[in-house]
Amino acid sequence: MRTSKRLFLAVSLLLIVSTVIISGCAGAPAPTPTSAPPAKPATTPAATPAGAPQPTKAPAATPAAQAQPAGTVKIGAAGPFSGQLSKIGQDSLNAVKFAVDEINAAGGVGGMKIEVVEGDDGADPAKAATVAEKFGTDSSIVGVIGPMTSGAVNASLPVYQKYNLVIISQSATNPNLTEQGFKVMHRICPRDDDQGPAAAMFIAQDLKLKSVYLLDGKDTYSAGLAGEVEKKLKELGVTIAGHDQYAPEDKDFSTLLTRIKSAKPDMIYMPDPDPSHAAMFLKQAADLGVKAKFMTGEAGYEKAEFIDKSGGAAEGAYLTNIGPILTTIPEAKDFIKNFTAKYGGMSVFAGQSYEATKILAEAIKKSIKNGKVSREDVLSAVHNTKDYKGILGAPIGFNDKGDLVSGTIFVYQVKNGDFTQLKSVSARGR
Amino acid sequence: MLGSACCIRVVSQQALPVSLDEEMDLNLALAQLPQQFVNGITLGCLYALIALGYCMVYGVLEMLNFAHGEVFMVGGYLGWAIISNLVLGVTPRTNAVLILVIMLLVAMAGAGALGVGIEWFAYRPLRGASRLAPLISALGVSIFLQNAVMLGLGTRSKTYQTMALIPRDMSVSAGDVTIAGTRILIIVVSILLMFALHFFVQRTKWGTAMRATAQDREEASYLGIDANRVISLTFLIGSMLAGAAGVLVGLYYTQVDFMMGYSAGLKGFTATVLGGIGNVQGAMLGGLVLGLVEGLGAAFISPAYKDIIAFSVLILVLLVKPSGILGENLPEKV
Amino acid sequence: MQRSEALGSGRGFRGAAHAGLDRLRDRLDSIDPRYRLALLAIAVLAVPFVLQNAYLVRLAGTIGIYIMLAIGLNVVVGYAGLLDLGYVAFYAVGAYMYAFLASPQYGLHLPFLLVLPIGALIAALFGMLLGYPVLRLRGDYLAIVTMGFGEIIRILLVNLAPVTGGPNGIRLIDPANIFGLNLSQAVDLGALRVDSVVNYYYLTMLFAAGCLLAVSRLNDSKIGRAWQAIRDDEIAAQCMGVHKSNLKLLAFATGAFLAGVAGVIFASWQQFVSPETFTIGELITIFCMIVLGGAGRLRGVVVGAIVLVVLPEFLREYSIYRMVIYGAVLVLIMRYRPQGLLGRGARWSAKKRQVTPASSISKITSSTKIEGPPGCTPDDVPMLEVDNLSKAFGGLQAVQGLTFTVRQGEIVSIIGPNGAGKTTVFNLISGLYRPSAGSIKYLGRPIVGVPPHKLAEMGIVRTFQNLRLFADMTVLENVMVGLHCMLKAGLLSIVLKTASFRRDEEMARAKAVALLGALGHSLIDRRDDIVLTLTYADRRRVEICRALACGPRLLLLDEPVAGMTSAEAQEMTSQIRLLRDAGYTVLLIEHHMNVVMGISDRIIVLDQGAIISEGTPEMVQNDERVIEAYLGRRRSWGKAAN
Amino acid sequence: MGKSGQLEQPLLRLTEVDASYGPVKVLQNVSLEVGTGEIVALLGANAAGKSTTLKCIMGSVRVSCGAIEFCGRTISSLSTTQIVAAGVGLVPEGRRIFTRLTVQENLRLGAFVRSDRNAVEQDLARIYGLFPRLAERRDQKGGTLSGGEQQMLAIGRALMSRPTLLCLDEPSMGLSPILVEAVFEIIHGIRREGTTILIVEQNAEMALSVADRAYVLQSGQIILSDTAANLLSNDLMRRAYLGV
Repeated sequence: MRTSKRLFLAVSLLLIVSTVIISGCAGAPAPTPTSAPPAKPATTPAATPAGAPQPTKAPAATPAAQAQPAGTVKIGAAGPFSGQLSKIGQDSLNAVKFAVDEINAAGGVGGMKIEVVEGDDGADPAKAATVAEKFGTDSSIVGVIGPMTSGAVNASLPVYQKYNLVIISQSATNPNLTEQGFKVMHRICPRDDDQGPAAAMFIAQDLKLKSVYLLDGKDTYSAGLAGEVEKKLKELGVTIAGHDQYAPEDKDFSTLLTRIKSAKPDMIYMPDPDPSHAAMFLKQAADLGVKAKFMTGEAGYEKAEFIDKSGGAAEGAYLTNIGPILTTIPEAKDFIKNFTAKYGGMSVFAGQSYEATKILAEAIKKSIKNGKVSREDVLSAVHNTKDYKGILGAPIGFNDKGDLVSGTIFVYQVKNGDFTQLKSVSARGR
Repeated sequence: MLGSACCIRVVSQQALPVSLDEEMDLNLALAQLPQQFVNGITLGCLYALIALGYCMVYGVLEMLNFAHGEVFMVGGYLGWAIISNLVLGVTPRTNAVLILVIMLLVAMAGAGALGVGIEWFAYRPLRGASRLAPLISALGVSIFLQNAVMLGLGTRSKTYQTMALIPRDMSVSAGDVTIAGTRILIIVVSILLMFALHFFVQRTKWGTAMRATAQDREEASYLGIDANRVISLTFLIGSMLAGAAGVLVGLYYTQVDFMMGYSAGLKGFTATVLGGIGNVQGAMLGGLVLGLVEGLGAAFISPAYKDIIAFSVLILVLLVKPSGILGENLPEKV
Repeated sequence: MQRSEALGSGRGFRGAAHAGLDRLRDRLDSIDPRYRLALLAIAVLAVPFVLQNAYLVRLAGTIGIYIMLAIGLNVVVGYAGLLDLGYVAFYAVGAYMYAFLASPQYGLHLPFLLVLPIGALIAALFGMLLGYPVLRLRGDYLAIVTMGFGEIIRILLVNLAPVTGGPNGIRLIDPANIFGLNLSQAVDLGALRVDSVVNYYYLTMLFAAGCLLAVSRLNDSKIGRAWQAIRDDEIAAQCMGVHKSNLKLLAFATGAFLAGVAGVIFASWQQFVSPETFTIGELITIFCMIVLGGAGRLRGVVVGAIVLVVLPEFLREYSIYRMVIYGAVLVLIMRYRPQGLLGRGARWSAKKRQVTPASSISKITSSTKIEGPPGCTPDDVPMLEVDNLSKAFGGLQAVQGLTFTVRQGEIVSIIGPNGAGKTTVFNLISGLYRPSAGSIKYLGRPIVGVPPHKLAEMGIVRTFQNLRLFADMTVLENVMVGLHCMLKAGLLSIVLKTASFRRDEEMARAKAVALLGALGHSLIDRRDDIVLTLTYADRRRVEICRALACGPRLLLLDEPVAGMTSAEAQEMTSQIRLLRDAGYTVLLIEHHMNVVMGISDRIIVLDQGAIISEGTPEMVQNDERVIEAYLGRRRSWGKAAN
Repeated sequence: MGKSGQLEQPLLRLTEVDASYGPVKVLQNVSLEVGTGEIVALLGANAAGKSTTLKCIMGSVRVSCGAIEFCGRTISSLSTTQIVAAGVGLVPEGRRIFTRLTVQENLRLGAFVRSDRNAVEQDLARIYGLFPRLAERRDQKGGTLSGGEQQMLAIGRALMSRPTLLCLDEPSMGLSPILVEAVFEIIHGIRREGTTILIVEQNAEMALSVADRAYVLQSGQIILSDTAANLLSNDLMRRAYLGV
């Protein structure tokens, strides 16, 4: 009895201590100014004429001049920072914060410091809409990076539009998003119908493969991309050896791979949003002796997660991305070095988030008038971004819909444990 | 119901991944059969190891320990802590077998301690409360552990340098069937652990005490059996098995991540119920059946529907036998 | 035991927190219900004006949706005791129904007010579809099957892309349009500009209030009592005439219906649905709501919904710590307040939950005469004819070849050693077991295969050896469950609280009080106490009252005086005699030989499943075989009790 | 022995014990003594507090005030395990054997607190000698036994811990008159072997026929205590409990 009691005490102590340590560890790399409580700006709707009953702040009636507390301006960061997709979510959040820290360290934008407000949506569209409403009502927020998943963007777009609050998504690739006429929508990632057809053309015309087995993880990203690839491949006369789905939480691909093995495709196309997941797949494929070539989407563009974790199985794999290899771009060198030093790794979404944040900051800078920033100005400044040269290696600009002007897709192959650029393909205007 | 109705209209629109193409017919599926069988057995062993923890806890406390999957995950991380320290790059610092044993022991010890701690902190104070209270507490523990690990160790998965210990060429091939070394390890270790458990429960004094406590806690206490001790012991053993499963999963999939407990837990839970809650042999059988159903379902129907197939089999089994395959169908005493 | 104390630290604070919550609960309890309602209505209406912030109003609207979801789940889990983990599927069904019928997906644009009932009814249909096959399953088996069902629905939503839009979901869903008012657009009322969020806030609150009202009325009716009875003791409920399967299905359907309503409203508000919303995580949230606030009661459910919508929102800015804190809070709340925030502690303290209105007891004096059984029966038909009845469990022959008859107005006792099959005979007669062979006739009609609830309705009512009262209900409620079959109010009239329903309830209450008065004088005073607080003898009396409430002709009493002192047993004996005199026929199992010999007209002696003797008390007492197998040779019985 | 005759060194002594479940008080001021070698009966109606008294002795219900001494040592703060190890055995109400365990496993569990293996084996043989029916069915599941056999098993199991004091909770409950007699025969036999017995019974007549002394509980209080012979002729007793 007594000994067991002591054991319990020891265990509980261990638990507590480890919790403290864990939170301590995590606390260290996140010294952003966010920890300050959300400053209530003086211009909450209560400041409007008191006599007029006004149930809520009417967005259209938001006064154009939004006075900021001297010296700060806020941007929102929306995305799945918890749950299954937090792998990509947190990476992006870190990149946003990283960019903001850099900007603030360099004196901010036009003398104003930027502050990041986090909005975790857990990839749930309903929560994303709530986050949008929250960002929208906080009139000191002038722009938003995210949401990251297409479902979240879909649900929250009307709300952002209501508040005229510009968003730049770093990873929502569903073509529909920019086709609905929402002016606030922008994204800094390839549309599925840019990337997919480009990949398909490369498979059919450059590699001249005859049959492809498609896989998707039942999420908007991979299902959308695999769907576009399939469409184009059929058009180009390539046999679809099969199209199967797995769940994002699946670890065991042996049943799937056994099936693929017997279908004997020339190539497997699997655009998983989590590169380590794709690496795991490749490893199991090697174990089972599956010989087909492999191609994935831009999410695989992370050496540590994709190439290193595959234990060599990724050698020879292909992938597509919107820009050239980040490591070869001089502008990205510092970012990569500092970011990985701080957070230990970097996904393709981190680069895109960083770039998006910088673009937004640039737009804010342009919109400062008399120490004030209005959402309308930021929106039009973002919209008018042309030939922005950041770390992605390709000039960034938005078209009318809010898509990237350039639809050029770069194809890479893993050679000797790193990415080698093969060629660039543009499928736009097919 | 919905499925079939929908399929009819779907086929006309576009070939669904579900429907097998003409050429990928039954023969193809049959050709996969031996390999899928092996796949299913491996999966089944893992499910069974996890299911045993659920099952034992349910037997003694009649509660679903939703945090069990997270204990399994922690076991996986503990194994990673060992392997990443004892393997430099691709070269093990010492004998590979020794490293494997250390990994298993450390993960089992750590997971066992964690399980006991969880019971002590989150469940014990709730004895006698409504049945739902410990369920919520367990969910809370599960959410807490998942996110605490994420905070502490990051969102990225951790890599096991399995190949340094079990090289890829250490596999058995026969015709189309390939059994990787890691699979053999999983099957052997699982079977050993299950035998050990069976011996413990059936043949030892404390094992008998555990069964007695499961049936009537109060009465067992009148014989001098300290129920709290038995319950701690149950959590210890169940969690140790989960910890071992965590390491095996890490070795096989070469990665562990903080979310891995969720789906593994779900599968373990399903396997438990399939076999008959509270029945140790049932849990083992349930795990194997579930693994096989998934493997064969994937071969003959579609991997996209493997969970649906698994759940459908579960539902069918329960409709025929409401207390699981090996569950006792006791008529309620009136 | 004292483990919680052993933890020591923070006890003062904890004590204060407990006391505070208890006080809050009691204060809420003490407010007059009418004022409470009015205050609540005003508060709800005022929210947008007070908050003045679209984000907060949106949260409040979200709370409305979750209230609907949570009270729906509470009907299934809290009231009927069915651990339904597939609940979120019905939410999805409602949402997708609206998405199918009012979006460009199929080019259909049906009006909101039309789709609302369609979506809810289809969700209810799905509820029954799930409910029907799982009726036989219990507890955690039910949980896993329903969870599997929920997952299947979610996976289908993802996999059947051409139908459901797959992972991309369905976009551009029509906003709710009510009598020409498009809720997704801000309304300009001169100086007043009402944002769309406010529109939807009022919409969700309106429906949440409606659902609350409907569910609370259901709960205060015979349906609510029957649900609780099933939850507390399924077998006893059946034997009191409660149709177990129908009521479980009704619970599934009601829960699913509410989820369907919530789903339709949700889809119209968000104008976009995708499978990402309908995950197990969502289910867990709803589940936590009903437990956290104080399981089983609507007020607790509402509190749970508010807490669990608002709490994560407070933490949203600390995103990476958010879920850790959330998990820890769940554990801590359960650890230190397992009954939920506004729940009550142990059953012992639960007393006088609702007080019976004085009107229904004014006419009752303490010794009302026992009323006779309803209707009249032809005199010449035997009450019960058992012919060659056998029952085997596996290899064990519990009862074999029993043949006996019980005439109207008799008291017949079955005695015999433990394991002789006495209770099995009762279980066979009351329909709980199906005989392996043989027939049973009741008033000339064969009744083998008739379910227990039907038999109860026909007039065969029993009590139980180990007292199967509904432990969480009051004395009066227990007896009123017995009146289940007598109450004819339909679902609609309950929800609408029609005059006929109110009359029905009033009648039932009066009748229950009258029965209590007739059987145990002290019971009337304790009618609003939870039965667990009663003495053993009183509980036995309540069980017999409950049986009488069913309107039996044939009463099966299983050891009615077990656990009573001699004095109490004698009182019970005379009451049983009074019952017979009032026209009831009694079949009795008893070990207490003084009682058996004293009141039986005839005695049947069972041993090892077969009749070894039958006859008057004198005959049986002197039967060698009975003495050998059962009575022993010590002395004679029965003189004393006469 | 007088009505309230203090024993020199009773084996078991309860002094002014109170106990409650939540706010409900179930025992008030209960004092009783059991001398070495005695059979003492504790009588009363259902819910009078008889079983609770046993639970207090066994340590599964905590006394809120008062003391319980066994062999001169206070046991009211010990755990059930320690109390069993100290030499108190209980045959619970309704037998409660482990139906899913074999007869042999049931009996071995009775010796759970003991570590003297050889002696345990001897005791096992002794019990089988005492109850030959159990020996025949040693590998059967407990649930397959008849009511009478289960009662034997429960008693045998309690004896396996070699208790100095054996407490029996309603041993006659649910048994036919003929079996009740058999059980009381066994109780006599156990006493002859030197075990002290505390028996809780509703069947007052039966209990008084074997007991040396008895206490009567009503609503949690001891209202009578005397020798069995005196109680059999006590008026109050005859009216309320003996059904005469």
